[in-house]
Amino acid sequence: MTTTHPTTDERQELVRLTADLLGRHCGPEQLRERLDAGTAHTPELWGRLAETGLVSALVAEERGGAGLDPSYLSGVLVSLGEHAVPEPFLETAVVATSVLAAFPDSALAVSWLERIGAGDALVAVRLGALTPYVVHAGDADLVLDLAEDGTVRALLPADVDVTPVQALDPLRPLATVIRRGEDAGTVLGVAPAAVERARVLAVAGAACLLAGASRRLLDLTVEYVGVRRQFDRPVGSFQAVKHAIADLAVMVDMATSAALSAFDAVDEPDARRRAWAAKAYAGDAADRANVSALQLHGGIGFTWEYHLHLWLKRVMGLAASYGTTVTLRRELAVELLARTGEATER
Amino acid sequence: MTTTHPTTDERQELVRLTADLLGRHCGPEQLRERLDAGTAHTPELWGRLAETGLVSALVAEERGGAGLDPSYLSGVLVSLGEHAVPEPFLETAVVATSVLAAFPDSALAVSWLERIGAGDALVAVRLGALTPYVVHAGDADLVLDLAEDGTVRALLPADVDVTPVQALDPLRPLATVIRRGEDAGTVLGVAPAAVERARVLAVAGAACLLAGASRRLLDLTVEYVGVRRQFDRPVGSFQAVKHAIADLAVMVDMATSAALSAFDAVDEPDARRRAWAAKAYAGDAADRANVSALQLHGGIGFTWEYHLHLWLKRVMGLAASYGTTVTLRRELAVELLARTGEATER
Amino acid sequence: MSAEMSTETSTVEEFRAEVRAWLEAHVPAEPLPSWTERAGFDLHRAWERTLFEGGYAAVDWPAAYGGRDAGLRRSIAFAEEYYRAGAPERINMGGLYLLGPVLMQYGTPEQCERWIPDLLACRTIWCQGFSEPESGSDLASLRTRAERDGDHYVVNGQKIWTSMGGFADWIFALVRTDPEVGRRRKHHGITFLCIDLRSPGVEVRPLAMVDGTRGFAEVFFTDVRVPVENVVGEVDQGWRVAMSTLGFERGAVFGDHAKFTADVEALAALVRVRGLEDDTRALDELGRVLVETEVYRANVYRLAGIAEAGGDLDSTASINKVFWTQMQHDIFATGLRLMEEDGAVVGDPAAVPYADAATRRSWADWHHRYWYARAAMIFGGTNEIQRNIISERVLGLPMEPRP
Amino acid sequence: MSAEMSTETSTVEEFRAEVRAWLEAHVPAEPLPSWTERAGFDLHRAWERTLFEGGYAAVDWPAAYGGRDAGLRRSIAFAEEYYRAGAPERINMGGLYLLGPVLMQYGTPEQCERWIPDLLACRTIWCQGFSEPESGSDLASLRTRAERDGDHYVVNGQKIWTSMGGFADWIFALVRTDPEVGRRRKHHGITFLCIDLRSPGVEVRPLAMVDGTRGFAEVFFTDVRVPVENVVGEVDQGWRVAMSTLGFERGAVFGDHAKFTADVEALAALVRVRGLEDDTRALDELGRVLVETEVYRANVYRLAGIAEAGGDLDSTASINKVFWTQMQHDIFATGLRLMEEDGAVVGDPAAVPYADAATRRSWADWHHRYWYARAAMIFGGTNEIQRNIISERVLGLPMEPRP
Repeated sequence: MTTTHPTTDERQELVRLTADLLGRHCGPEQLRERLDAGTAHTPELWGRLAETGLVSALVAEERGGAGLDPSYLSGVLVSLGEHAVPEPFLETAVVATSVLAAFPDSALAVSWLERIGAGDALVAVRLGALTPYVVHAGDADLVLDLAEDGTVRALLPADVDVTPVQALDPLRPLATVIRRGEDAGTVLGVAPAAVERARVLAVAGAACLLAGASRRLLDLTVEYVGVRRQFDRPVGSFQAVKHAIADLAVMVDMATSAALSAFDAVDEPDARRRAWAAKAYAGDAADRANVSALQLHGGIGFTWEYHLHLWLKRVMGLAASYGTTVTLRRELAVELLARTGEATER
Repeated sequence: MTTTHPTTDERQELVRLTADLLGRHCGPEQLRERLDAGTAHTPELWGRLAETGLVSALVAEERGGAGLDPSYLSGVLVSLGEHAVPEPFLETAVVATSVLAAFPDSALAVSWLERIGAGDALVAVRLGALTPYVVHAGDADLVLDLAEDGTVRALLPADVDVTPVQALDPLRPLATVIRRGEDAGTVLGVAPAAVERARVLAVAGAACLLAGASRRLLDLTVEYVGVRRQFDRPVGSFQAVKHAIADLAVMVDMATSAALSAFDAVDEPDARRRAWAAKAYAGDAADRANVSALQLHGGIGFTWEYHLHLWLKRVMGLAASYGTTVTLRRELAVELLARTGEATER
Repeated sequence: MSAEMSTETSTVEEFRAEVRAWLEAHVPAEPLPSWTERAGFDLHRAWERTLFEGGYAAVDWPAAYGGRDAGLRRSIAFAEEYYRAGAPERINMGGLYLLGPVLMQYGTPEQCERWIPDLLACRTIWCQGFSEPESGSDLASLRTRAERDGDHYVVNGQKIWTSMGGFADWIFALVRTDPEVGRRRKHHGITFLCIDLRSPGVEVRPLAMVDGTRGFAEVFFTDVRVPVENVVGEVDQGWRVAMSTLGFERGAVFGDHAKFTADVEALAALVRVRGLEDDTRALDELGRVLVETEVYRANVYRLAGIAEAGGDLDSTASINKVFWTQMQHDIFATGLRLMEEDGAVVGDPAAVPYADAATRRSWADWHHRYWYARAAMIFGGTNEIQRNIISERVLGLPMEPRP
Repeated sequence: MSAEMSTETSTVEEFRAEVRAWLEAHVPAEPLPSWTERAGFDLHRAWERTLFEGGYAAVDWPAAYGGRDAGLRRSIAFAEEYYRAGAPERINMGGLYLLGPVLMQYGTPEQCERWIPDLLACRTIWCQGFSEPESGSDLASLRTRAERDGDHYVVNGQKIWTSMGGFADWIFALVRTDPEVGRRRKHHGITFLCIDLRSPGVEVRPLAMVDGTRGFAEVFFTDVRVPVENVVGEVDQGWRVAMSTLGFERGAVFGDHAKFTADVEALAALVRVRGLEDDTRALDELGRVLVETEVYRANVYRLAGIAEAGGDLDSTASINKVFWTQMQHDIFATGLRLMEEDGAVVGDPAAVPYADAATRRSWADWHHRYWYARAAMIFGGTNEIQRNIISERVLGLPMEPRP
């Protein structure tokens, strides 16, 4: 498989397209409607993402997609994060398409790929220890269960007990998923490399979403302190406020860099390290964004009526998913010690 | 033993007396002279501390001292920290006097108490895991070795190999101390309670010294940013500078409170917890003081010629002595888990 | 507060034993439901009544109002026992911690007799009416007007962030009584006024918060008539009363350290439930907040000593507020972090019994307290405002240039 | 820099292999002694000569000056191999990272030919003369004067914090050539001037630093005559050249990430030496800085991509500077913290071999780098100044009121 990375212009065009779509169909008002309705996913928004070709971007051309390299979607994921999109895009359009493509001889895998490409299937993904809670499991037509040993199972709703938990971020619903017995579902095959790639895509993709959501918190804060006046001047003209925002901007900028780069590098030899580092750092940046944005908004940020909390909760939810900063950086440290320890012994 | 705590007036008077003495005889110029001469301790300053009665304050009246409760010295220790006094006052006048007093039937212990009270002896203290390096061991006439099991040994210079290490803070010299053989020195007795009290005095006393040294860093910084002008205004009028200093002041103030309170409480049932917490927090406050003071001084703070580094190094040295923040707070957490775990089981 | 006025004859330890026995007999076996909903609120109010009848509503307040004249040390001992027993959250905080002390300092004897006993018995719930939508950190820019009309003031305007506003009976508010002088010197011409929320023209709109609870409200005043005798302190001199109130809000609530100690014990329970007793990173995080609570406890006792000696605590209030609000945030943020993936789950995850019997905490409580901890860094004057005060008024750093 | 100008025909990986082989053959077996003392300095200078003769002094610089025209990607590969090999610290940094790029942007062809080859061969050591005792953050308030006298300038004044000052041959300095216009608009009337430090009237006084080393100096000018042809850029328009220099100082030094990666590997060695491989707190600290270096590496490559596409890196410089200086501080502060009690010992404690063979670090090096990391948060414009720039110029937040 030769990978072709997008040009800068192609990237910008895709991000522009995504932002434009989401600006029209996934603004704070639409998010609030879903919140009031108690639903995250809507067929309408998913349909639009599919129409635009974003959902099928990574599906092979012969399966009805565009057959693009994942790196075409890194900027798109950041944009989805900026808009707090309440859909399983990362899981369905990125992770599931990647895993299913590893089983070209499985008619079942091929048929799911085609359904995804047609915009007709939502897929949730269970990734071992990375997903004690499975996101959007309740909405999913298919749960892909990727075991640590590389076994990939396709689970239909009838194969699993999905128990929703009360997620902090209601627009990113979580559930525990338990297979109904040892035989439930269909084993597509055993593909350790595909599962490892899926893990890297999920972790690096979550880093992109998180960086995007953190950037929105930064932008909302910059906007608010520019408008809010106290003591006859904009709050944003106070140096302590400015410096707090500057520190946040540094983290968000670097988190975005690392997330994009990690996602673009999923097929490089050091992909895992880059993904783990990007998600770990994005979690720290998100934490700073959460704390600073609310502090600098003051009271209004605490109200249900104002929309800041949508992103506060989104970053908290994403930071706790697909590996937390603590677990990821510990794994990296262990790996570094093993790697450099060997070097010393040589 | 009934303990009598000093009145507020008595405390203030003692601190005033100490500050006055040190202001005259232990200013930055005198410290620099010692630095240039390559010595920390000087008989002159020690003699003055002894003359004033500070060295013998805790020695019983019948041994030539004032027989005071340790709490008389908490404020004095903070003041010694503020002046970066390069003498083993905590070890000699506080810890050693306390330990030696636990052996009233030992002629050797009594004679050392009397020598201390007369200002004629410097004592270094080895406290097991708390002192991998022993401070002022090279200057000491006596090393008290307090083992974890409560065994107290008096070691003369001939009993030990003292190997100086290159301390970050040359005015607080460190050495490793190894007994010359199993039989070296004299066992004064086995007194677990006295040794535990010595540990608490050392740790709480180090917290006082550290809080004092941190306060000096705060004061030096407040003074400097009030005078230093850039952009046609005092650097201290910039809000980001002010807030950094305010955050430091919060920590220094709280560290001082905790250190004084812990030192005054050495005979309370929760003395150990208070001392450990005070020293752990003082270490954090000192770290902040170190970082902020140098950053806010800018270049001049890095020069050997300017005296800021005396306190930068002092706080780093003290923070690494008598238990670091990391080890102390871990021990506290373990103790809390044990204590509350028992409660749950009851 | 009445640091030295104790008429209580028991020793502090005798008093502590008495309190402990009473609490063991009276604290509800099950934690009460949250007071942010009516049912939970009524149960909390009933508990406050029980406390009052036991003589424990505010042990250091004068016996004449229903307190015990117990002095500061016994008051601290009471709080320590209260939190140790896992007793319900107090609900009339604006009255207990702010208005009561303010009335004892600035109120007339008539005002004290009229308002304090009802407050203490929780017959009236008080809320604070300081902030306005355009006047947060810049409190003195407030616009709610009160115009004199005979022996009444006529109040028009809006307050926001009135905590417990949805349940309160009365509000103590800052209103502008002299807009003329206020235009030149904005801290002047402000009056501290107590207003019955059942008065015609008052509208209270509960504010839904980030976690869906409704602990705060907006209060709108339209031609609300308030008797002049409801002014506390002098007319037009309300800023001083307000600053005194904020001093109480920012300063040490003697005994509150015991709440944080209980929180850290709950955190220890969480470490056990997660099986992290041997994880040095978890121990480090637990140890860090444990150290903070120990330091805070030491400071509370230091401040109590100053108060008993008749000293001035003004310069300590801002430092105290920055410290305890950050500590509180550290405690609850640490809890969320130690929960790893479960930090993103609000309800108790089915599989894990996070509600710890010993600490009577549900996981939902942790989230609620977490958001409250976030709010505490803003209310009572943001921590940024406190840092201004610390740097300029405590440390004497030069003022910022005015625009 | 010459991102797209490569005339090198090898692939990046071929080039990398060549560099690696050369370094294996040439890097001294033992780390060189510190350059802050003369003996170590001379050894470092000899090493620079070896590098130059190998064609590796600045691989992306024009071949005409002794570079290799190797382009940005090969330059990054070179740096990665250089730090991986544990090769000596570069000593002519002011020349390599600041003056060289500035000359290529603003200098005349004559100036480039005159100064760059000597710089590259380390025949001349350059230092930076920007800061003055009263002009640190407020650089434009500088007072060193240069008055025109025929075809010379006569320079009087004082510079400070000139790094390597004690060893330098030349200084590139900012001087005030038009004090009149400077009184009204302080960024005007400044000129960027290269001065031979052997000129009569120059006095260099090494500054002893906090750790006793003498890496910096003060430089005093008394009626020093400097030929007018030593002006870089336009007379009176030196502020623009200075800002460009600071941009290089703050922005990414492509390849520097490899230095920090090597530092973190040394930290891993330290964790092993301390026996902390299973201590989750130590792993957390190690993991934190490892993550930072990985993030920084990703960002370097992103910026390289922008540079190769001809994009503008100006807006990224301040963010870059705040990040790498904090990261560097985190790395060395973490080292000291992991050392526990040994963090207060400068020399290698006798009992513990902190010098790790694999990483060629002595414990004294750690301390030196620690203080350097502290300084880096100040030089090149303090991080506070960078935050002003980020908030006002990158994010567009409103300016502070002027006094």
